[in-house]
Amino acid sequence: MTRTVRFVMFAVAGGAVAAMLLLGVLDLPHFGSSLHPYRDAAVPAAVAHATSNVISSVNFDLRGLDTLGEETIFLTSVIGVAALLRPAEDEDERTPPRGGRLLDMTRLFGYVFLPVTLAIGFITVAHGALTPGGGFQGGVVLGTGIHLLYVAGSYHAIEKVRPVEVLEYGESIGAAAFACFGIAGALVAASFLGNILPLGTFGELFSSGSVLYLSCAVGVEVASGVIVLLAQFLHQAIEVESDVEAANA
Amino acid sequence: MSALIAVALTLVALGAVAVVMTDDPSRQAVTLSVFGLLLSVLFMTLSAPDVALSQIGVGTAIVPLMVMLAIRKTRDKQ
Amino acid sequence: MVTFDHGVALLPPIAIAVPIVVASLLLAMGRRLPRVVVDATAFACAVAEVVMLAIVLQRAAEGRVVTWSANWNPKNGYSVGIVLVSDELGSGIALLAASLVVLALVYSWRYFDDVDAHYHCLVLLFLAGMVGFALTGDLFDMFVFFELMGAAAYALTGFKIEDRTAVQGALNFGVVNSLGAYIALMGVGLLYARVGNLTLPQLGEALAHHRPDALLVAAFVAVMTGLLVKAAMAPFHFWLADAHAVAPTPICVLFSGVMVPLGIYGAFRVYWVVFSRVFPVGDIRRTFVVMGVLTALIGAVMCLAQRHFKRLLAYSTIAHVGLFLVAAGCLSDSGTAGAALYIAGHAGVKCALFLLAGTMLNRYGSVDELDLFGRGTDARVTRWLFVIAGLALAGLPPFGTGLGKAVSEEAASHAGYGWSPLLFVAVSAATGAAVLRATGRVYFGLGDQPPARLQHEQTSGSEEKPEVKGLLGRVRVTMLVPILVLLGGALALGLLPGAHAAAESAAAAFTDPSAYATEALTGRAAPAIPVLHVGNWTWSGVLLDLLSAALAVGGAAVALYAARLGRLRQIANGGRPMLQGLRRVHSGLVTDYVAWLMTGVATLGGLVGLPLR
Amino acid sequence: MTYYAYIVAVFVLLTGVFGIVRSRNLIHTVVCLSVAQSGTYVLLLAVGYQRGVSPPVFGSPPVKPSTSVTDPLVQALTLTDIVVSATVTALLLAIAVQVHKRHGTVDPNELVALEG
Repeated sequence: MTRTVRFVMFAVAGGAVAAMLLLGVLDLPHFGSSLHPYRDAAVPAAVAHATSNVISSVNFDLRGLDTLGEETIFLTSVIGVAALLRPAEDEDERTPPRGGRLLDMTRLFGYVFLPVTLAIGFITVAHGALTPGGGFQGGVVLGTGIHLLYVAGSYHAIEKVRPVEVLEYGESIGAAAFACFGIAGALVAASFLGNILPLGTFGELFSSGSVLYLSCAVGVEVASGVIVLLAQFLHQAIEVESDVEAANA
Repeated sequence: MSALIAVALTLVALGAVAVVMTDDPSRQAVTLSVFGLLLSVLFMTLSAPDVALSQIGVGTAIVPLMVMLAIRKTRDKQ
Repeated sequence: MVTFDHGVALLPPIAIAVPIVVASLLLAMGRRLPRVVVDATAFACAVAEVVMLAIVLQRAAEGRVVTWSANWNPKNGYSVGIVLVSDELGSGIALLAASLVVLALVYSWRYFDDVDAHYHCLVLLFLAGMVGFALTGDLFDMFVFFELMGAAAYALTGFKIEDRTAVQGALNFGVVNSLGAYIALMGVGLLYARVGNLTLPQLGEALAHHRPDALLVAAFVAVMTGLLVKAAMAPFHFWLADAHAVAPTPICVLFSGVMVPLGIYGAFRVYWVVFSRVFPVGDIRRTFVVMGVLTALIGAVMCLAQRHFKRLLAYSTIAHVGLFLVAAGCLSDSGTAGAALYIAGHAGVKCALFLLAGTMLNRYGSVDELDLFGRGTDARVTRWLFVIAGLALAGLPPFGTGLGKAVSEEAASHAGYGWSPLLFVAVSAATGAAVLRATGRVYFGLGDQPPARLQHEQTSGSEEKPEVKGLLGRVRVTMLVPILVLLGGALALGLLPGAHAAAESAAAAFTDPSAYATEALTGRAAPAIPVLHVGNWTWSGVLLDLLSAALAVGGAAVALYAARLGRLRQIANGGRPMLQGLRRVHSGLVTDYVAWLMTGVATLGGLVGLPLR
Repeated sequence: MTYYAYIVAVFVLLTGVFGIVRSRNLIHTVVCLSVAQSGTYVLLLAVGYQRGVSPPVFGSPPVKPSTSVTDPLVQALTLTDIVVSATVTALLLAIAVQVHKRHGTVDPNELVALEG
């Protein structure tokens, strides 16, 4: 199909789809209305389980099965990317040129900002049941924080602070822990992902029963997973050279 | 508040157009990152701080970083 | 005290969680474990899944197995939780998925020697996604498991990273499927805004007898788009041929045998539970039948036009998807039963064929029918298996494919489509003929020596990479056993005396939205479905099945000796420009596929929405 | 304002799709796919918004729970959606990198291994 034909086809079909969707959204309740039946049921449900962050309650308690699926998708993509970016049969790994000694700025960055970022990440994970945030957000902060080093210009510095093999364990343990919590709920509380821990007092750090621990499992999985994932891309971009590329270079 | 949301929505729409129209690969990661930031601003105005936090981490940091690395890898070396 | 029934109700989510746990462990330990332990662990996990799902299926025959997660059982018909509802067809297709994973793992014993346990992890996570998708009774949860299946499937499709067709196929698959899923998610958002909940039974009850307004049309079309992209309905089907042709052989088994049928299952599950009481039946029936016929014809023609054997099988899957859509699209109990039987029989036969294609690839280093002319004449056992499978694909009785086809034909005629036997016979005969033609060339050296000059605009299959180190001198036992089991299964389905009756009662439950909602939301058992005492075979069905098998043999013979039939060749040449056009439409370019995807959404919107004005 | 947010959601979705159709670089294709998905975030959060109420979080500072908050469900769904987006993007980028290696190009219109 030529580009023009494709554009015309998209213009016609896309126009029709736009019309259909726009007519559809005109039947929606008005933006900002107060009609939210699920919310009206979810807030008491979260309070009953001493969870101050209702979103965490939805994520890890009311609709925990979704999050099990979501974290499994994440695990799958980490494995998938590792499989897809493995060195092919016809590829060599090259050692990237050493960039001399670390710049002072980078050092400062590593020693000052990194701990701060990590601390923020940990807090976000641990307070997931209380304040905005939770395992996923905190894990992302933790996983990304380390890669600020790459932006600051030092690939070798990352390699030092990033034991990929250990993190692969973190990734799998986090994912397995979530699923095991689910099974434990089935065995102990007679319902998959049912709460099996003391609920605690609403508004305190150790409240919300299983939600806190599921959130932590997700935090471990996501933090390790993000690092492993980005490590694959970094490794690929910097250290793997295929014959094709060698020929092009 | 409504006005703020309207502005944020408009910026998101414009940002989407900007990302889609960016043909130069080397600028792809930057426009995507800005678009991600605009989305998280919108999420804040829509009273969704949890989502905004995720979007900042994922949409403005992780995904653009992967895009940047992928572009670096696929640049034609001539 | 946990009663047996309650224990069974705990099994569905555990069946989702177990492969996830095992995959995580394999990821952590895979590098340290000997390969045989990895193979055995994955195999044991899949067998455990089969056992669990078989128990659920057994129990589902007496009534749906309803599981609310995290103890959020509904109060007064309302719940904030997620429900898994395992009825016979749901747990049946999950069981099919687990069984095929077992066979795929046996077949890939000592496959891909040099990679960590990644392959096994991905297969198990794929299984978790399929089981979750089949059993869930929640619209958003369906989307989540749909994406889980997708993520694993994209990675597995591109697994042979040295193969340039594989990476391109994976890309097309990933972009088209994900886009379909996002459009579906728009529909989920619209439905949630209207109803305020996401479980299928609550959506269905809230929308029952609702006026079909523009929002519901948009939501229905959007959700169907996602599911029918997975089902490879034309014009969403382009990705399938690309992905199936290039994925590792055992993965093709899972794709054709169960992932694509899961798309159909999901579409009709959502239709029946949520939308069947919203739209006029006639409009929806017309939509599915029109699209099904189109899909079947495109698939059949493209199947005949292939020389790449795995791609040929992929198009034959598209052709059969069209037939399944017509059968289930009749929106009757017997149509649904026919589709279910046909899907089960097709899974056995098609999977056997894909595994046979794998033996071809691993022995001769190619799947190009023309390249391999006469190369397989030494394969004394395998070649006859090809012949049997080809005939079974055309619907030879007493294979399950024949039974499913016969029941479907009757249901479609009953629904007022008197021409349907013609379609079913022609399409299934065409796919059978294509398989028999390729078999004749490769394994019996029949027909004329093909011209050496390669035709352009065609994927040949000669650059496909073998999946084991070095070519095999003979077919391994671990490869042969799954093939025999699959063909045996397809045969057993047609011979089992109660098969048709069981499918009819499973279908009756599947198509009853109020019973589904009652059992899910109140826990009360719905009124039992009277068991129909129908036999498997009717005379007309057997005759039509024999006719298509005969046509398949005849068609293959004509194709092999076309050069000697002067007049016929002239006729065939007349159709060539059209075929070239159709080929060019299947361009392998993801940008084209997305334009087609939008066309498909618009078509669905037109078929569903315009009659309502 | 009544429908503006929904219209923007549809607009963003279709803009992303348009981007794929006109794409000349696979990385751009993948990025446009994620733009299309952003339309679903906007729709979901817009559906769950309520004018003049706070987020559904009662922990910091501790407040008395009430139901005048934005809908927590759509926010949870959007979180899942974001994770899905990131993972699919990662997988597809990895595939795009391999496509470049095997085909020597990232122009989606120059891939000719799978025709007919």
